[in-house]
Amino acid sequence: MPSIPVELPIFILHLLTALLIARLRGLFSAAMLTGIFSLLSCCLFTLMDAVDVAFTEAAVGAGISTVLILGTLALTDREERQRPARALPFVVVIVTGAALIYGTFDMPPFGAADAPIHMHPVVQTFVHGAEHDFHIPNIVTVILASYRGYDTLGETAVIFTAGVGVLLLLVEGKRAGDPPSEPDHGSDGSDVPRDEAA
Amino acid sequence: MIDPTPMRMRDKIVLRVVSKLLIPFILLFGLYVQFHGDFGPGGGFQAGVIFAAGFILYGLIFGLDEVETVVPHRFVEIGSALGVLIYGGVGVVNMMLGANFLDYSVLAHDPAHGRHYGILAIEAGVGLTVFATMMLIFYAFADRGRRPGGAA
Amino acid sequence: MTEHLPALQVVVPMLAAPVCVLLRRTQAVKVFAVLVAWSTLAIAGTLLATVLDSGTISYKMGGWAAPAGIEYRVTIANAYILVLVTSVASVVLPFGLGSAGSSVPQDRKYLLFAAFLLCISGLLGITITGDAFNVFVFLEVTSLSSYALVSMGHGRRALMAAYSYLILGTIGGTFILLGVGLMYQMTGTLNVVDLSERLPEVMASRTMIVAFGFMMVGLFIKLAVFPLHQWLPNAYTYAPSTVSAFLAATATKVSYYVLARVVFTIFGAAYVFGELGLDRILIPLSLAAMFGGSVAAIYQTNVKRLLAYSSIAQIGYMTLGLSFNSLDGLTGGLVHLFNHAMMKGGLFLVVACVTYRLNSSMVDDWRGLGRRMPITMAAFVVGGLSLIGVPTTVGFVSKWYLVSAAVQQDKLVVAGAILLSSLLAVVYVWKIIETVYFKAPPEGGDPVAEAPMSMLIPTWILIGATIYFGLHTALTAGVASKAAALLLSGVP
Amino acid sequence: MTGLLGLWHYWMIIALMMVGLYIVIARDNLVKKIMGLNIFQTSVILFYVALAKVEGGTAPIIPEGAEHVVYSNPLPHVLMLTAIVVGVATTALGLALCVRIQEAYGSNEEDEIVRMDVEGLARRGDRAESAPHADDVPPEEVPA
Repeated sequence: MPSIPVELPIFILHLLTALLIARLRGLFSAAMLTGIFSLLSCCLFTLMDAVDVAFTEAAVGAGISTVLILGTLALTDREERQRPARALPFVVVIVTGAALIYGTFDMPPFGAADAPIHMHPVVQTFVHGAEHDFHIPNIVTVILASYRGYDTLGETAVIFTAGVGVLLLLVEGKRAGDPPSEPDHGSDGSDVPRDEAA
Repeated sequence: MIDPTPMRMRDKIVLRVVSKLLIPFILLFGLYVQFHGDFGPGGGFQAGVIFAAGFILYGLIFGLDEVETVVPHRFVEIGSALGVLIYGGVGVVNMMLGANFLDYSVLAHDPAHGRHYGILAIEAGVGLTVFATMMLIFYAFADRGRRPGGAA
Repeated sequence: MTEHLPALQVVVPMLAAPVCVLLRRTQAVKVFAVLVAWSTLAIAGTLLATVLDSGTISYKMGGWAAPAGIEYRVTIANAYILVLVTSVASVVLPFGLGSAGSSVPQDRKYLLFAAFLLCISGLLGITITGDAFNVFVFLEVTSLSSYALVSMGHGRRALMAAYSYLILGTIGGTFILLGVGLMYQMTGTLNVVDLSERLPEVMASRTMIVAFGFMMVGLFIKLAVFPLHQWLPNAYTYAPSTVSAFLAATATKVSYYVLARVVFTIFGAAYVFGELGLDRILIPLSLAAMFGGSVAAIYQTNVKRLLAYSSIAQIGYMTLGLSFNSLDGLTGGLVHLFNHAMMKGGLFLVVACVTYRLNSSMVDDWRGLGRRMPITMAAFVVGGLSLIGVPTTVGFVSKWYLVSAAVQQDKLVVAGAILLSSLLAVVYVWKIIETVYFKAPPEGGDPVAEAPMSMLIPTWILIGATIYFGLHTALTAGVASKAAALLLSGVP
Repeated sequence: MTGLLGLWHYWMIIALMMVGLYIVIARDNLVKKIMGLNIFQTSVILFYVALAKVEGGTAPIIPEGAEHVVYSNPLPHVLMLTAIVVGVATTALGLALCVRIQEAYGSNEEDEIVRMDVEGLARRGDRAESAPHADDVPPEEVPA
């Protein structure tokens, strides 16, 4: 097939976005780029038939995560400080990436219909089950809510845990003798961003 | 984080009008996603996020106090916990009816119906927890932003 | 209802957490959480008795049969871990969570209990599940709640410790997820039993080597195997002492079980040790941890940090036991896992008792405490002796197994190293005992009273256990050797 | 060689993953690290979704009166929905920590924070639980 696959330009844009995020010092623009990164991922998810994943990624990755990062930046430094690049992280990343690529050599090619994960009998169980036991067309919903419903309970617990953690960290109770408006004696102007914001 | 922005955003008439028009549709779409997840993509989780996004947009444009009157702090804390309990509660009810944990088929005489009810119930639980937790996290970050200035 | 116990084991604490948030009143939540912890202990005990009696239990979540649905699998090996986690939780919770060294105001304590219960539920879920992806989900429940718990310590360093823990923990978790993905790609299944049946066909592929490597690195981070231990010292030092006690006693232990399961049950000892030669990497790393951790502990000025470095050394003993790939070795590792949980949990509770009265965990500030808090300090002495491995304590039992496993394989150097590193433990334990008993108390200090009974009793339960199980080894070593035999047999 | 060419999707995804991992381990800014973590996790999700793809398959939603339709594998999609949720939960908690760290240290750069801690240690030892009032602002943090 001589034609260029559709995914290729998206992948290249993806990679460029990621590299730009790595290079940019301004954190606001980096935050916006993470949103774009998510949206590009959504395109790929859709191309790879994962519409549910694409939908969720759009809502979460491009939506909530970006809003949260922006919200954090309103409260923290917005500029990353310049530092000389170090060698060790580079080596770690190269070794890890090389190991992963080495691991792909024995993998079935992308899209192969005879890959083990498509040949395993559970796939037919799911499709058949959705059609005959549930009469629900969306197979993903059936697996999510039923066959692997327990994973989804765990996922709900994870969200709840994050909620509890954020409450513990950011929402203060009534504490005697500790006025919340007391500024922190930051050694290098911790409340500057907030002054700007006011 | 939000406090500084609405000051400015509140004055932008285009933003106000457009968002007033958009938000009902976002919420409607959230409900659609919640209940249509059986047929198309979507489900409790996506619905919860979209629903929360509607309220967060409202909060960004019209100020935090406005949203807080509709979705109070106490509600998001309770909702977040309640969603998990609904989900787990369905499983516990299944157990009491003699089936395994999260085996919904015993919820009705016809196993297929039972499974339908079960899926509806747990999706509601997921939606509630996700919506409430997203709001809770949004409030937490937003409140942190206006803390040093006292009450906004 | 007994057939549902495997599900209830995890679901009870998981659903108790939101109930805590609804209850809200600190006293009510506290009583409730303690009752929940005790009930999980009762469930775990029943499960262990059942599997000892009638073999492995399989529970189908949602009623779906295994490869399609999620299976809970209770074996002797993981029931042993379940009992460990729930018993430590049952002792630590009544102690008064966050009463020492926590920055949580009284009216928000219920959140602390909720996070703690979620942490317990996650740990139990990782242990009991028979599904590789389900491990990841519960791993994240545990991790997120422990980041939150660690960040609740006093002082800003707790925040940074929690942040570093979060970053490393997430990298570890994502590596595990990648490893699971590669295994799934080659076999099409996530169920542990199904995996162990299908893996031999594809074992020769390069993908499996990488899958194994990523699982190992991820688990090594979670287990704090040297040199991937960097998150541990700060996390244990700056977390509230009760949280340190719980995490030190349970979190790394559960990771150890997952490691053993991946090595022996999923991939199989023949592949891991025969073809990949894991022992050639893991034995040197374990020895480095034993010596590095102990030497670092000697130089610490903060008791909590000293205990944290000692934990890294103790983890070295456990991984050493695993890498012998023999019955005695793995038994030693599993016994030491239990024993270390008892003694380290007890020692951190001692620190919690002291910080409750003294507000300091600095070795210097502990001068002369032996006379002021005699009961607490006696507990420290017993725990310290156990850490060294003095006969009649549990530490002796586990080291006995490890040394004999080394001698069986003619690894005399390793056997010598185990004994030598125990001498290092003598040094750091003695350092504290000397300060506590033979130095005069700081002048002008406030009079320090003995810790309240409500704290002493839980502390002494754990410390007493180190003596009791040192004398009665049937319960720990007996079950551990059965668990080790099961793991080594490769039967899932 | 033609066999290897069928793998380029995976290689692109691995490259993305590694950029994410690089940001996490090489950068000092705490918020930037979280962004890197996001990229890393999203790429792993892409990896799973790529595994699920069947050439010529469609999204796993059964159309009306369907017969002999080839679907892409739905199971990885389900797993990744969970992974996305886990990712956003981690992000939220990590960012909350960033906010608190900024308030406590006045900085969000890891190396500066480590330096402040080391200086604090040199001055008054490793006091984690010095006094109840030393909550967010330990005594070593006296403005210069």
